Amino acid sequence: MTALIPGERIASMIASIVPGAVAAQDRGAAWIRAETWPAVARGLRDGEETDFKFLSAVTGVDYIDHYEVVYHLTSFRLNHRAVVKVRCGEGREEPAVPSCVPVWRGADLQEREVYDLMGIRFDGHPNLKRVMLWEGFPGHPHRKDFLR
Amino acid sequence: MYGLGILKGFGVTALNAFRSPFTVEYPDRRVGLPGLARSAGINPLAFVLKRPKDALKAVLGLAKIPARSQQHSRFRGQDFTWYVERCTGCASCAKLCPLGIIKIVTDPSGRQTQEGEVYDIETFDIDLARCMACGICVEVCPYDALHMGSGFERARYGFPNLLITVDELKKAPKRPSTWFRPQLEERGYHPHKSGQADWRLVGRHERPTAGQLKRNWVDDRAK
Amino acid sequence: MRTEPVTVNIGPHHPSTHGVFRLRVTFDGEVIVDVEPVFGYLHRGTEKLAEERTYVQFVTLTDRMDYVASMTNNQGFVLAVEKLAGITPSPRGVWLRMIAAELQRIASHLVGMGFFLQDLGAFATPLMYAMRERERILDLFEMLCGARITNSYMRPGGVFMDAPEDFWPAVNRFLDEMPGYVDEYESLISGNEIVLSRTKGVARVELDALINASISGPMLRAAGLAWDLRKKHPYEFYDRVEFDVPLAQESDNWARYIVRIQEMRESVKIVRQCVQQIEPGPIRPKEVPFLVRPPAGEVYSSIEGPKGELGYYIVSDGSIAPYRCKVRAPSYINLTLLKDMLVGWRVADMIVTFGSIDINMGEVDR
Amino acid sequence: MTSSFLDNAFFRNIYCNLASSDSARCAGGGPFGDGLFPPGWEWFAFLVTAFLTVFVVINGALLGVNAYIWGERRLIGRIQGRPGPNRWGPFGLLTPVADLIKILTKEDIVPAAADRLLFFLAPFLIVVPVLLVFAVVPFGSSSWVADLNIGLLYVLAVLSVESFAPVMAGWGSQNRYAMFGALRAVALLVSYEIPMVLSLLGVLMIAGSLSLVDVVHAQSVPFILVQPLGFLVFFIGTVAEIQRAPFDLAEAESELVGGYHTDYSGIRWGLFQAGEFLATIAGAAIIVTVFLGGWRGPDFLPSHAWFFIKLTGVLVVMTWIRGTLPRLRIDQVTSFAWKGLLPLAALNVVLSALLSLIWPAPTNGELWIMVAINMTVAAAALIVLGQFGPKAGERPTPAPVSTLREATPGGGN
Repeated sequence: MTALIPGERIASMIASIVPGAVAAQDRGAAWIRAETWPAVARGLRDGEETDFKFLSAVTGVDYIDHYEVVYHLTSFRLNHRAVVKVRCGEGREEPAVPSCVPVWRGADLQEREVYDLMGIRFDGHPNLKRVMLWEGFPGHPHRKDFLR
Repeated sequence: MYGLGILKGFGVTALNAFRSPFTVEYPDRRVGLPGLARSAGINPLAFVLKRPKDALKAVLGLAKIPARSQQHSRFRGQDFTWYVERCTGCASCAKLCPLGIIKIVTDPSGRQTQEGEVYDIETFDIDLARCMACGICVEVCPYDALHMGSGFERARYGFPNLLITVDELKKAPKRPSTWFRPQLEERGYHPHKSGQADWRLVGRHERPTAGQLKRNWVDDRAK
Repeated sequence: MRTEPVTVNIGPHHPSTHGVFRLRVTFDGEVIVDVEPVFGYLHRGTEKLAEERTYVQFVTLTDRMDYVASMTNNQGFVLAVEKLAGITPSPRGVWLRMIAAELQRIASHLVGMGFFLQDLGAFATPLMYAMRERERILDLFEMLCGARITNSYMRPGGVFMDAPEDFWPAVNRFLDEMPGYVDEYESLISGNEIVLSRTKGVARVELDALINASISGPMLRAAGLAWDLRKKHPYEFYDRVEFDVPLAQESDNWARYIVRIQEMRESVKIVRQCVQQIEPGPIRPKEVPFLVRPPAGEVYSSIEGPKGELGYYIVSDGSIAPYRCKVRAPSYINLTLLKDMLVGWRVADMIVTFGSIDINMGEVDR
Repeated sequence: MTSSFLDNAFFRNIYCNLASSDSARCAGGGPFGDGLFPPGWEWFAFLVTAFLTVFVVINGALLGVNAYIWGERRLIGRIQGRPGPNRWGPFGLLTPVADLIKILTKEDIVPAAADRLLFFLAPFLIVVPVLLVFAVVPFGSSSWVADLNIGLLYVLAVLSVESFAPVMAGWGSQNRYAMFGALRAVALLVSYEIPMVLSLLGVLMIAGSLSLVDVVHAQSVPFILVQPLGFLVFFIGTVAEIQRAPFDLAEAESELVGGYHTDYSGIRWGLFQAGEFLATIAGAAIIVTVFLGGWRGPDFLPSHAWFFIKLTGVLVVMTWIRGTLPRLRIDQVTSFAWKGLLPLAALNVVLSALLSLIWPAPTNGELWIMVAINMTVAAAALIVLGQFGPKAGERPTPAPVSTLREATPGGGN
C-alpha cells in the first residue's frame, strides 16, 4: 500500500530541510511558505527518507479569500506519498508561487494548466503560457468568480 | 533469417482473408443464394424452384436481407419510454439530469393513486439534442415511470426536431430498455423480441391487493 | 548549400494526431529540430463542470474524458468519492468494477496498439484486427450497462446494476479466445522486421528523465521500473488476484508497444480470476444514498489507468457537489517530454512516437 | 518496326477491310472483298486502325484500373475482416463507377499560392507515361501495339519520366506536406531505378534482345526460375517505383496526409489515383512479360487468358503486400536500395554474364542448368546478405540528439 505520510511527519521532515519553512500543518498536509518552496522541493526530492522523485499532481484551489497550490508527491522507492501545499499570499490579487519546474520537469505542463485555468503565476517557469485556452481569453475559468 | 517475420505476417493476413467478415451490415446485408434460402427457411434447391426470380438476383449478388446488430435488452436507446399512468410529476428526473435538459410543468390534479398524489403533466420536454443517454433520470425515477428507450434511429434534420414532447412520449410505442429495471429482466422482457410493455408490467412492485392497500393506508395510520 | 528549417503545422486536422491536437514542428530536411505542442481544441472545462454537479452526476462526465477508457475513469472517480465519504463498497460491486476496468484496459490497449501500427503505415490491417476484438469487449459492456463507450457504470459503493446472466458465458468465451488473438497480433507485428527497424531504439528516453517528468503507466514500465499501482497500492481487490507486471528495459517505441501487448495478456488473467472469485450479494450497499454527501475534507486517490496514473483530487465542503475536483490526466502529463523524445528523429518517427505514447485528446484537454 | 499491331488478326482484318489494296499485308484481299478505300489511301487506313488500336488498349487499361480498384478493395477488405465494397451493383462491382462520378462532380480547388502551370500539368504527367508503357506490352501471342526493338529501354525511359510528376505537383502546390512528399518520391525513384535496370540486364543477356516479344519467345523456361535474383530485385524495385506499400512514403497518409497530392481535389486527384493504379498494372504487366513467361502457357487456354491470369496473380500478391506490411522510413528505404538491392543486382549481372559466356544461345536443357546454378547462388547470396542486414532486435543508430538540441532556439515546450 502506498502510505500517505501524515501532515505532522512531513512538516517535521520539511523543517529539517529548511528550518522555518512550514507555515501550518494538519492531519493530511503541510503548508509551506512560498518563498522557501524551491529549496524545500529540492530537499524533498533528494532527501534520503523523503525521496519524492515523482510529482503526481499540481492543483490550484480557489478558497475565495486566498489561493492554494497543492502538490501531491510520490516516492517509488519508499512507496509513500505526501501532500504539500503552498498558499499564494493573501487575497485574490496577483497570486504567485515559485515554479518547481527546475526540480520536477513534470510540473511543466501542470503548472501551465494551473496558470491558465486558475490564474496563479509561477515565477521562474521557463515557458509560462496558456495551455487550454487561447492567449487573450478573458479570465481564468476555474476561479470561483468566473462567470460563464 | 532476415525476412521470416514478414513472411509470418503474410500468413496471418492470408488466413484472415478466408475468415468470414465480422462487419455487421446495417440496415441490410447482401447475401448469396444459400444465405437468402436460409433466411427464407427452405433449402436452396427448393428455393430456386419456388422463387426463381429471387434466386437469380441472389446469384447476381443483388439480394439483400435486413440485418441489425444483436442489441442487448439493456441498451440505452435514444427514445424514452414514459408511462403517464405511473408518473406522479415529482420531477426527480428533471432535477437530477446532469445537463438539465428535461423540462416539466405540472398542475395539481387532486387525484390520488395507490402510490401517491398525481399531478397532471402539462409539459414533459426532453431535449435529445443535448441528451447524453447517461440514464440518471431513469435511475432516480421513484415510480418507474420513465425508462430508457430501445431505439437508435432517431436522426432528424435540425435540432428542434430532436425535442421529445409530452404528446410524443404518450403516443410512442412502449418498448422500454431493461436498463436499471431488473424487474423487467427478471420477467424476461426484451424490447425487440417481447413487443410492447404495458404500464402494469414495468413497475418494481406488484399491484397491491385491496387488503394490502387497506393495511397500508388505513390500518397503519390508525395505529 | 544553404538550407533553412521549415516549420510545419501538424494538426489540428491531421489523420495521425489522435484527435484535435496540434504540433508546431520545425524540420531541417526530414529531421525534427523543434516541437511545440498546442493543446486545448477539445477543452470542455470538465473540472469546472464538476463543481456544479453532484457526485453521481459527475460520473457521467468522467466518461467523456478518456473516451476509449471510460470504465477506468469511472473507477478512479468512485474510488476517490468512496475514500472521501467513507463508503465501504459491496464485494460483488468491487469484483464487477474490476472486471469492467480490466476489460477496458484491454480495449484501450487494443486501440493504442492499433493506432500505433496505423501510424507506422500498416494499411489499417492491425487496426481492424484490434477493433474486431474491441468490438467484442464493447458488446460485453453493452450487456453490463447498456452503453458501449460512455458507460457511467460505476457508482459510489459499487456498480448500478448487476451483470445479466448472459454476461458470464460471454465473458468466458471472450477470455478463452483473447490470448489467441493476442498471439495473432504478435505473429503479424512483433516479428515483422519492418516494424522492428522502425521502432527499436526510436525516441528513447532515460528512466530518470521519465520519472522527473511525472510520466507514468506503460511508458514507465517500458523503461524498466516496476511501478504499477495495482501492485504497489492495491485498490479494490487487486491484492486478491495474481498477475505480473510486464516490463521492458529499452524505453523506446518498441518497448512501449510490447509492454501494452503483454499487459493485455495479464488483464485477461485478472478478469479470469475475478470471474472465478466473484461472490453473490448486493452490488452496492443499501445505505449509500443517491446524493452522496461526504464530510468536508479532501482526498487524492489514484488508480492505474490504461495510460498511466489516473488521479482524482477532490475537495469537499460538505455539500452534495465537490468544491474542487482536479483530474490528474495521464495522457496530458505523459506529453511533457514530447520534445525531448522527438528532436533529432524524422517525420515518420514523430508520428510513431506519438502513437506509442498513446494519448487521448479527450483526456489531454478535458 | 519489326512488327506491329497488324500482326493481330483482329486489327489486320479491320485494316484489310479498309485497304485491301495493300497486297503486302493483305494477301488475297480482305475477308469482305474489296476495301473501303481506294489504292493510295493505305496510310489513312493505317491511321484509322492505329487509332482504333490505341483506343482499345487505353480504354482497356482504364477499365482494368477500375476492375483492379474494386478487386483490391475487396481483397484488402477480406484481409481485414470486412466484406469490402458490396453495396453498389452486383458484388459492389459498380463502386468504381460511383467513385468516378463522385470525383468528377467534386469541386476543383486550386490553392491560391499554387504555381498554376505545374499544378495543372502534374496530374497528366503521371498518367500519360504509364499509358505509353502499354504500347509495348504483348498481351497475347500476336497482340501488341508495337514491338519495338528497344522495348525494355523504352519502358524504363518512359517510366522515369513519371518521376517528374510528384516534383511538379509538390512544388506547384506550394504546400509543405506536398513538398516533403515530392522530395521523398524523387529520392525513392532515383534510388530504385538503378537496381531495377541492373536486374533486367541478366534477362537481356539470356534473351539476347531488348524487344519484349523476343523476351517472351526466349522464355521456354520462365525467367523467374532462370533469374531468381533478378526477379526479386525487379519485383521489389517495381513496387517501390510505383510507390505502393511498404514504399508508399511519398503519399504516407498517416504522416504527410497525402504527400504530393495533398492539395489536389476532384478529378485531378482522381488522375493521381488512376496513375498510381495504372502504374501498378503496368508494372505487373512488365513483370509478367519479362519474368513469368508472358502469354506463354499450356494450350488449353488462349494466350490472352494466360497473360491475364498471371497479371491477376501478380496484382493479388501486390495487394496482399499492401494489406500486410507497414511503411518503411525514408532513410531505410534508400539504404535498402543501395546496400541491399544494388549488390544483389550487380551479383546477378556478373553471374548472368558468366553463364551467357558459357552458353551464348541456351537450349532448354542448358536453361535448366542455369536455373540450378542461379537458384543456388541466389539462396547463398540472400543468406549472406541477411547476416549484414538489420536483424530483429538490432537497433539502428539514433540521430545525434544532443547536438541538434543545442541548436534549438527557445526553451522547453
